[in-house]
Amino acid sequence: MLFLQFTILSFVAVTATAVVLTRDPAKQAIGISFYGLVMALMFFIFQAPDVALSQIVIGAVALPLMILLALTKIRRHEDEQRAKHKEKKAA
Amino acid sequence: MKRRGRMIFFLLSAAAFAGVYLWGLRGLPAVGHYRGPYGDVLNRVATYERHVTDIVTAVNFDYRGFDTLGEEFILFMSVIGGSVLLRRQREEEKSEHRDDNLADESPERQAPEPSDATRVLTLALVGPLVVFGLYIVAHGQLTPGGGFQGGVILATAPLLVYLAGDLKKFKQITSHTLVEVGEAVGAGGYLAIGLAGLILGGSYLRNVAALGTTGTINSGGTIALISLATGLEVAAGFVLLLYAFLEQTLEIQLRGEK
Amino acid sequence: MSFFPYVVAAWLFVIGLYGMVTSRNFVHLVICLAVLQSSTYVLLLSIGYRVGGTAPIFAGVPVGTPAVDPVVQALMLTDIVVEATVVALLLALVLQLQKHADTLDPDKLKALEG
Amino acid sequence: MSLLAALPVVIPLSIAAILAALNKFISRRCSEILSILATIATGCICGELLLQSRMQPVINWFGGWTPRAGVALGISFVIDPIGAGAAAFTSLLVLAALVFSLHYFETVGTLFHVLMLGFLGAMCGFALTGDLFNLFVFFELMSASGFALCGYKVEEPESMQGALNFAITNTVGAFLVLSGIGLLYGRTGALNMAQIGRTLGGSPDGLVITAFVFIMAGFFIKAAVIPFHFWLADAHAVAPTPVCVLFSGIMVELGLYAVARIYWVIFDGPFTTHRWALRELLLAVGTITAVAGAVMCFAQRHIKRLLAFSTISHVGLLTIGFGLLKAGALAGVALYVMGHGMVKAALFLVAGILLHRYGGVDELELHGRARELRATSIIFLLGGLGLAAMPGFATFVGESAIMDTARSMGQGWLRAIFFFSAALTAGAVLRVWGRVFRGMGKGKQAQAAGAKNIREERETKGAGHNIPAVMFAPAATLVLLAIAIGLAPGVQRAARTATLLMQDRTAYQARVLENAWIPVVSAGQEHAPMGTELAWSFAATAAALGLAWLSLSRYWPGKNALTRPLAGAVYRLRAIHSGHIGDYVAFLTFGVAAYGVLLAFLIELR
Repeated sequence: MLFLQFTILSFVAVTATAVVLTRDPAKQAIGISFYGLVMALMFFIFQAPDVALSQIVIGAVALPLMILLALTKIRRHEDEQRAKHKEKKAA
Repeated sequence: MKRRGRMIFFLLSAAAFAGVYLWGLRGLPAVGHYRGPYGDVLNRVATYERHVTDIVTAVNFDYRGFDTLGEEFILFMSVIGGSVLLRRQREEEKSEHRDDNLADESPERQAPEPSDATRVLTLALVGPLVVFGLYIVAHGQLTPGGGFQGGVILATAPLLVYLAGDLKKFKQITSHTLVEVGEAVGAGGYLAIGLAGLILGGSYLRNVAALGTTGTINSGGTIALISLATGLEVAAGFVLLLYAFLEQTLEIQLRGEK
Repeated sequence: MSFFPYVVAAWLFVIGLYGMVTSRNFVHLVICLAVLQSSTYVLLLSIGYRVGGTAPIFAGVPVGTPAVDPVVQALMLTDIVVEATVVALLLALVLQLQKHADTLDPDKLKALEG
Repeated sequence: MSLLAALPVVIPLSIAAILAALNKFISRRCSEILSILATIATGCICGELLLQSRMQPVINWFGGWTPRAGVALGISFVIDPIGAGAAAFTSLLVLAALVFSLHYFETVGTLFHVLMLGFLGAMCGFALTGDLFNLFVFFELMSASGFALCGYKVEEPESMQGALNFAITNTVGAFLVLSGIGLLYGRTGALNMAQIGRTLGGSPDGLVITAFVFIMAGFFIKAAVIPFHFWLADAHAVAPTPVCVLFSGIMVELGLYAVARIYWVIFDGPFTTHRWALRELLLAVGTITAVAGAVMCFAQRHIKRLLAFSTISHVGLLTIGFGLLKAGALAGVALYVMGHGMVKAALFLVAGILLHRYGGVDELELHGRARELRATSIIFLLGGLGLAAMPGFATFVGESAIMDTARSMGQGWLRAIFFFSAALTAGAVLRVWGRVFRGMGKGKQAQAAGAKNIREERETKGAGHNIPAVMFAPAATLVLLAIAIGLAPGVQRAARTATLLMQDRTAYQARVLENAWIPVVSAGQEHAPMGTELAWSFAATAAALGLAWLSLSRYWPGKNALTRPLAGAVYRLRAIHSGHIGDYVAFLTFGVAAYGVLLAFLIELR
């Protein structure tokens, strides 16, 4: 087991823990994107370039993008909800 | 359960769970000492039998091609499922007109209009990206990549158009019907190649096309064809998937344009 | 040391579960599920790894060079698609849940008790 | 080798792709016809495969990659009568669900049919495959279509929550299965079940036990065995009726099928001398599942949720049947699955009719309102009796086969569990029948049974004052089929032959890996159900009727010193079913750990 492999695996474990312990989904989306990159790097180091390529396009781009889009929608809905509450209070 | 009780219950269980898992993992050979035989046999024979150099692609699209067929349909069903789940409901369409002014109340949510420089730069990237995606799709049997990876790269091209703020173009590119048909054709194409194997070769997904010369772009027989079909399906599938989410947020800006 | 990757795999599984149990937001929960899934990547990757093996791509290297296992890599490709699609479906469900229940906190959803 | 082998997967998926491509261009009627035709064709091919495989299992290697020197290169379908039967039965239920939804859902469109066909193809592939990873792929395909179908009614928050609980727990289950597959692959370097089984051999060590527990737990999540059952009630309460039919009728049972298949092909080798340990574990969880499910079932007032808990209870009985680890009992399980699937599907369809007609499925609110539906009432009554495994139904044939084996193994006490489950679940269904269709007991003004009333909106267009034949016919046909199978001579023997074939590990391996032709051994002559079994079964039916009558009469005990502890226990049991995903995941972790620790303890102890 080489030093390089050891390092990247530790890094994966630490990043994953950080992603899970981040409670704000918006920050988490950035975290998971970074995590996807780290995973892709790990795949390269472990001689799996095919998987690494997939992981970059999915784990680091498509997945965080979907999460961010979903969060945008959620925020918008929350704003509307708040606005409605205000209206009710005003009335 | 209360939060605290759930936490204690979980931590105890998780400790036991980890113990069981590690106990099982201890029975595996040490990392770095893969013992075969499956992978080793394939590494030995795949290049001769299928005239490909990327064994992973051969496994994906030939030896275990049926798995990949299932995988493509997982994506296919999720895209259908996603558009079913995110379909617009009647109330929503009604309410949209009502709170037209709401969108204006939160200007910070509005994406800032991209500058011309950004716009040009982003649009200039679209071409190379498409070429790169097609390259990855077409060279799956030779180098890392294949229909799946290339397909996702292709799917991000329309997004660049969106990022450049060209919403009309974006809507044109992602013309729903066309992309939907493309996705179904990709998935159906995979099935059809399999059927060709059944009819011509007596076994579903049997490689019946000419295998070509190892190392050239038209090697691998049906592997290359399946890769193309997969590329089409994945590209269209991810465009639809991303579009379904985008649509949820897009309405703000489109309404602003009206 | 040669056992370490397996420990990482087990850790990712457990930390993912932990995140899901303690989650206060369904989006967070879905991301934790993605982390949990990465446990299977690490497991499969380390099972098929061979010290000194090249990638299973014989362009430029002769057939017969010691290489890592191509099968687990094919399995992982499938696994990655599964991840993307499952996350997409779950996020779609989460969006609809929030539209109609106005909350994403599992603690505040009471409709399915008993 | 059969040219037909791939078609049960290919046909539904092809039609699904075609429908999706033509989504914008064809009418709803057209897509209905196409999907029904595809389902019928799939069913016919599965039936043909069933007939072919009775002489010798049909083995099909995709891509023509036959194994070399015992190493499988490709993916195989290994079709034996049990697998083909499961696939054929799936097609039947999908057909019933599709016919039921003709003109039914308001928003139903082509995409609904696409999802249903994907679900069908996935379940067929799941039942027929002989490759472990392929099994996982079809498991996921089944999930992907299932999640979307479950959350189809996007306008109800409950429905989203139920679908999310379903999706999240099942996805964790899938990863448990995948981890188990990884462990096995690391040990044996194979993904073909026959090859893994041959290579594994020996005695169970940590890896084998963990791999088995992970795979079993993952599929038990699908099968809703305690403590993995929570999602089922939530998902069923909110899913559209035709989807409930498939979930309860076959999807859940397929989870158990996968465990049985994997056990007999792969793990029976290492576990041969430790079967007793596994038996103890399975009988214990089966018993707990059956009892808890039955109690929860009786405590519900939302009809779909009630039926869902009854499914959990019956899954417990099926787990017991599998847990005996004998061919005779497994044959009973196969018959019971069929009988239960038909009866339960019919009951769900009637619930769908009630929802169509009255816009709700709350037992108390519907008090006496369905008195006018005479024919439907008979179907519901028959369904209730079928759940009680009354002699004459297929469920009875299955139950008596399981009990025969249990008695011969000295496990006669299991009869009490079957009795309890039948009395409570059928009692609850008959109570609903009495209250809704006969107007017995008290209605809404009566003190609520306690359970929350889940909002359920009408799924259909227009207030249905008449019940279309397409809604009624599938339910009636299914109940009559359950009776026909129950009365047909020789089914038990055929089922025993099939399960003997399924359990013959070495022959399976030789057939798959060496393409050997090994004659199929027929099971011996079946003996007619014993008098005691008939008596027990009638007693259970009578108990169910009595319980239903009692709960509707004024003699039903109120709160007093005697019933209070019982009510308290039921209350606590219900409190566990919180609908909270955190709880579910915590229980899931607990379940896997508990299964693992118990099995390890039992095996290492010896």
